[in-house]
Amino acid sequence: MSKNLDINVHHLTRVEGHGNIVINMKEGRLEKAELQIVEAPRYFEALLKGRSFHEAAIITSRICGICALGHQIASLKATEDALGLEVSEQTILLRKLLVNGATLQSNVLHVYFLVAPDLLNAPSVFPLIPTHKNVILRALRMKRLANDIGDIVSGRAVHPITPVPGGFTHIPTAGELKELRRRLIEEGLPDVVETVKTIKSLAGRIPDFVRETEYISLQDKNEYALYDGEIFSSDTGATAVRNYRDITSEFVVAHSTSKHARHARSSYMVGALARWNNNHNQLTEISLNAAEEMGLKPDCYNPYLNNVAQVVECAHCVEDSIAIIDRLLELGLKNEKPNQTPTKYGVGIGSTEVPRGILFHEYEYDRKGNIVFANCIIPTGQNLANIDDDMKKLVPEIIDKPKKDITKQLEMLVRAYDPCISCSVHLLNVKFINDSED
Amino acid sequence: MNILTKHEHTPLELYYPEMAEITAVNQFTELEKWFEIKLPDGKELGHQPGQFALFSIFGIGEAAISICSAPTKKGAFDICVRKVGMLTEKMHQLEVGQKIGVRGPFGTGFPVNDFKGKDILIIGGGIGIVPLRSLINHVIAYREDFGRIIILYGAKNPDELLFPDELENWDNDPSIEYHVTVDQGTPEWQGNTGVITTLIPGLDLDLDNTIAAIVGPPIMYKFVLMALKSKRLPEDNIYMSLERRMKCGVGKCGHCQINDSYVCLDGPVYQFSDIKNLPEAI
Amino acid sequence: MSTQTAPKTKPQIAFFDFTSCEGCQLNKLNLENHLLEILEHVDIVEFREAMDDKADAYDIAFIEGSISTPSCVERIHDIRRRAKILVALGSCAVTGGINAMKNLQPIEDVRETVYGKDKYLFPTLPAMPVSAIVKVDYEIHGCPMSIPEFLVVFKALVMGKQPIKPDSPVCVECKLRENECLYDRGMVCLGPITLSGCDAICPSFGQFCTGCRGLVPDANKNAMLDILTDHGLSLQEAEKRLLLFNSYKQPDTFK
Amino acid sequence: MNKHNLLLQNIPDFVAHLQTYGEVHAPCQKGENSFSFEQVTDPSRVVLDYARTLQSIRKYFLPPTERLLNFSLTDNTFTKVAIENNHRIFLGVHSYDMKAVLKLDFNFSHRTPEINYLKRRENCTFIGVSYEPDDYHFSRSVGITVENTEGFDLFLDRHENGYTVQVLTERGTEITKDFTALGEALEIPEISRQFKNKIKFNYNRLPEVMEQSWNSPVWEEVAQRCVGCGTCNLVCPTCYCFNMVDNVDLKLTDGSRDRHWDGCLLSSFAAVAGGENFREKLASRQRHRIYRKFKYITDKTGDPWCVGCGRCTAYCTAGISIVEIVNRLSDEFEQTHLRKSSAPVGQKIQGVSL
Ligand SMILES: Cc1cc2nc3c(=O)[nH]c(=O)nc-3n(C[C@H](O)[C@H](O)[C@H](O)COP(=O)(O)OP(=O)(O)OC[C@H]3O[C@@H](n4cnc5c(N)ncnc54)[C@H](O)[C@@H]3O)c2cc1C
Ligand code: SF4
Ligand code: SF4
Ligand code: SF4
Repeated sequence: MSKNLDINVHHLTRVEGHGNIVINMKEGRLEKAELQIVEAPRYFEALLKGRSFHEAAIITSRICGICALGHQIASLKATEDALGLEVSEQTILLRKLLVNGATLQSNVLHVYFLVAPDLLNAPSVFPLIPTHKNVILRALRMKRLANDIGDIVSGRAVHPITPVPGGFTHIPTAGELKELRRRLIEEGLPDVVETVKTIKSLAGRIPDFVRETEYISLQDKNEYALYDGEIFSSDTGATAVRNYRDITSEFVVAHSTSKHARHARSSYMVGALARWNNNHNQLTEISLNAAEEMGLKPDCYNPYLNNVAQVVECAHCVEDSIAIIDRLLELGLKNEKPNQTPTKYGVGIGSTEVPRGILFHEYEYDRKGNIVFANCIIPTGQNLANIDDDMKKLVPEIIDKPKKDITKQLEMLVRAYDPCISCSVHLLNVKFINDSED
Repeated sequence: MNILTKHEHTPLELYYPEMAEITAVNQFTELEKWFEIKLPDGKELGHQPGQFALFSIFGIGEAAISICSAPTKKGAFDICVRKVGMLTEKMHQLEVGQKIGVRGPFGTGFPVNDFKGKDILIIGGGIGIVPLRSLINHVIAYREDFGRIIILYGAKNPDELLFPDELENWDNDPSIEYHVTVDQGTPEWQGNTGVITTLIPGLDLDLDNTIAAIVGPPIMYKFVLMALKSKRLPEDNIYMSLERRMKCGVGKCGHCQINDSYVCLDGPVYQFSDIKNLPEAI
Repeated sequence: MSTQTAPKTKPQIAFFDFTSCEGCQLNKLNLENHLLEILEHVDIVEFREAMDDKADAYDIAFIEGSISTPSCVERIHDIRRRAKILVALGSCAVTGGINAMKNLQPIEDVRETVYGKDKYLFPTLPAMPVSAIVKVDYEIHGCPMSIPEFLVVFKALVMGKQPIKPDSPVCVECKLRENECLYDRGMVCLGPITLSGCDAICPSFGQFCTGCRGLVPDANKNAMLDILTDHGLSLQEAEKRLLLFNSYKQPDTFK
Repeated sequence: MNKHNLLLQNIPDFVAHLQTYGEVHAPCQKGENSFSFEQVTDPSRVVLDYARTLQSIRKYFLPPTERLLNFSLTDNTFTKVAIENNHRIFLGVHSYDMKAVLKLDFNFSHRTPEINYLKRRENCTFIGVSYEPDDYHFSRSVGITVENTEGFDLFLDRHENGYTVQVLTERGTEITKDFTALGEALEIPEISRQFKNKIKFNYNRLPEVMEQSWNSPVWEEVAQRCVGCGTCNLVCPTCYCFNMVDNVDLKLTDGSRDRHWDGCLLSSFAAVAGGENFREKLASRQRHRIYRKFKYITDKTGDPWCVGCGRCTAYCTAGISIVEIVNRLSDEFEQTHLRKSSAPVGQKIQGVSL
């Protein structure tokens, strides 16, 4: 069968940042299937040069408003690693609480507002307001709860204020945390249960597509890794974070202002589905039940089900937040000052899981505490090659469908990854192959 | 001692407006609009010429506007508003029958009783004619109490002249000496052109018996005062009305202060001798 | 609704993003408690981040992000032509924000660091606020834009009145909240010359003001630098701190 | 006048006792190095030994933001706002802050008495406490001693193990009579408290100094260093300027007219529509601030409108000192006017020996 197909989705909607989907098929031969990243480059690593360690996280938080907290955490960990700053258990617990809040927020936003319209054949969430008012209200309530974790612990959810190298500039009160705990139990848990029901009812509309790939995430002996851990690959097993370059081995392609990454194969996947595949046995019972209910099974190779894994993580984040608050209250909140006295200077690496996958920051500091070198490796950048590979497999499989449907299914594929494009565009010091901006 | 009862005046709820009704509207120019306003139950505002009130539209705010009718007008009063910003723009959209909040009257007006028996020289530049109109209408209403009435009125161009019908009446009234000038004439304009100060040298004044009342933009005061000075009009005979930013109207918010004087209490009408030593006044 | 303040029809509004982190857009979606109320007053006709629809004309266009490539310039001109009112949203759009930090280094150097010998593949301009290219009617400052300020401007525009522009510094709001000044904790802070409207949120959470909202009109920068150096920063550090979010300079310095 | 003795260890009990008469508001730790008046729920948080609070108690009578009325846009009407006037006991007020309240009383009752302020002032009891002047206090230079009891119902004067309690009013008697832990007042020699910070001239000469200082170069010099942040206005216990704004809710149906503190140091304070700003220059705004403290009202009442709390100086990030400004002007005055007019030089010194 010979077929010609030309798809060009300019500035894909309902994703964060600017990307185009370009498919080119000539006489049945797929010449091009790529997600072009056309976001204006922002040169963050250059901006960081010469900046003091007080300012690094403030700047990197602006890489991305959606994963601001993740960038901040990775940045703080890199700085603390480089300067030898120890942090307290309270600091770690508060950071984990923030990571849960940010993950919950992002996953709810993505599943309800960006993906659900596809499943319900709507151009956006707005037409769904009159028809699905309760669902929307629930989504807003969950987002508010997640953002309130951010507001209370870090001052505000977008570009958090209080997390600084060595600790926090402000500690929430026990009263505020107790109130959060109450809401997590009284609103959060029931809303998660309802969300699972909603997704279950829509699960039949999620495209059936399978492509096995390498799944990379953090892994922590003690818990489902979101804040910390070693790098784990489904193909090759564990690697220490300091060897992250061996894993990400980035390369540049012409059609993207963001670089691509590959490890054991031509591409790998990071994000909720990778975490699920690698670490599902560390999830709590409620989360595992949720997964079962929605039909998500370990070693899942359907990238569209990344969204279902995100819902499973929502359950985990709510439950885990309750446990963290209990631990914080048990320890008793202390008005600690951040530890900002460097014990050394040099290179530091910080990594953490953000909703879209594993994130690395690496800084080198001079003896004045100013950055001389910076590198940030962002999840969406790592996923780009995988998305292209998915498209290459998917297009021939659905080539008989009308173009409109093919386009939609491709858009849904890209959205399933929840790509964070503005985030993925950071400067890189590598050679380009050809081509220019669109 | 109870702090509420030890004052010469009873403490008042100073910030609640009365809701008054717009009973007539007249668009004079593109920027200036005239309104007639009626308080509930036909109550009188009880103002003196030169006083002002604070007008409010909920959701937008308040602005100080001079009352431009004389107290002799009963049952209602007039204001004339220049559209310069947020509130004044909304005021321009008001129609007959709608309500507007009024607080006042506030400030010190012209001491018209002291003016009795004197010649009255009125000098108004631009929108300055608005507060002066209450004085003009007052002296016209009590014509026999006063000597000569001389009105000098200057505007940028003929289109910006306010109160057009009344200007004609003043012009036609043999008991009023009315002179008008525009900075820039039009082909149809037959009258004077030139700034308002050009009208002053030609005046023949009974210096000790003449009261000058001046209102205009800040820049005008300087030149008019110089012109009057060179005519040797005594400083005590000169009155002027000043405009400042104003929030409360009752001497509390501090915005309208000129050195140690509060425009909302001590002004807006000042005797020149009272402010000539205030470096911030003019 | 009152006859005196009611809008005649629902304004059609649109959101556009340029070079930015999209945090401001997200912050809008973080209006959870208000989102549905907002939607009662307006029709959102374009919002790429959240919907597929496109429109030809807008009563109010909200612009997020800096202008930093030739294609941005084209696009913003196009939006301006279609929009009755254009509002710049957030630091990137209002002042150039953190993006403009790249302007501090010679642009050729930056591009070379980034793309090496292929630097000419990716056309780039100094990062500019929207107002450097087209007329901006209103500005909502902050990184991210402050939600209370967004609501003030939004309500004013929907009511057809001009929003009041803040012109006092953050210290004013900090004092209204009776915060302990960070200088009294041995820290430094850009609150004294940074435009208010954020309710002094950073100092209230113990963190220094980064100047993200831009400077007050006629800011006395020399006095600010004196303050910073008196409190332990070197002049170079002080200047850098001041430039964190305020690197954009008028175009003639880019010749 | 009765005197008692109150031991340090009995203070929490004393606070608890006061709570039976009304809300107790007292200085508590705020932040790391600061204090602030707060309603006391836990008597152990009360700190009577403090230099100054971030804000004076004016915040209770003229709140930072205050709702003046509620309006409805639907029917273009408004409703009044109830003015709270709970019974409040202010414990641990310094003499200068009390004096500042008395000055605000004047501002809000003079010519057009304002019910909002005065009603809040109505049911208040004030308990003063002595303090040790720090580097910024200069109340003595404006005629207010540490032990000045004007305005207080009770006054607590510190000694080694506690406080001598002076009962000054009937109200003072009422709230102490059932407190059994008060002991007999001790015989303690009066301590003279040293102020390190002083204005050179006696305060009643300052209007005269100001009279001659309108064109002084000092204003421009201060303006060079000042960042115009308005802190000096906003922390001053005798500043009372405010702004009024209408706020509308998101339904666009209701709203409120609110007032909030403003400051004459801020750039648009005297700006009017159309672009005119009557005090456009920072130097002229600084001059206005100082004249408001030492000349304008002082000419009328004889009292300086600064109470020497030192807040504007302590909290100025630029380190601008009001005492320094006044002393610089005084020096200039001395050099250019006193010398020329050969006025008896001794006269100016009265204030200095304090
Ligand atoms: C005693 C007195 C009498 C006046 N009489 C008249 C009159 O008869 N007719 C007339 O058209 N105008 C008069 N004005 C001027 C009028 O008050 C201002 O033009 C008006 O306040 C502008 O309000 P706005 O909201 O439309 O302008 P905006 O430009 O929107 O005002 C911007 C801000 O500045 C403030 N502001 C600007 N100017 C003033 C001011 N003068 N007083 C208080 N706040 C100000 C406003 O409150 C607002 O917050 C008078 C002013 C005074 C002080
Ligand atoms: S903390 Fe910053 S914003 Fe607050 S008063 Fe101090 S300098 Fe101003
Ligand atoms: S506090 Fe200091 S810097 Fe701020 S306005 Fe006052 S004098 Fe100027
Ligand atoms: S002027 Fe300064 S020292 Fe005087 S009362 Fe005000 S804040 Fe205190």
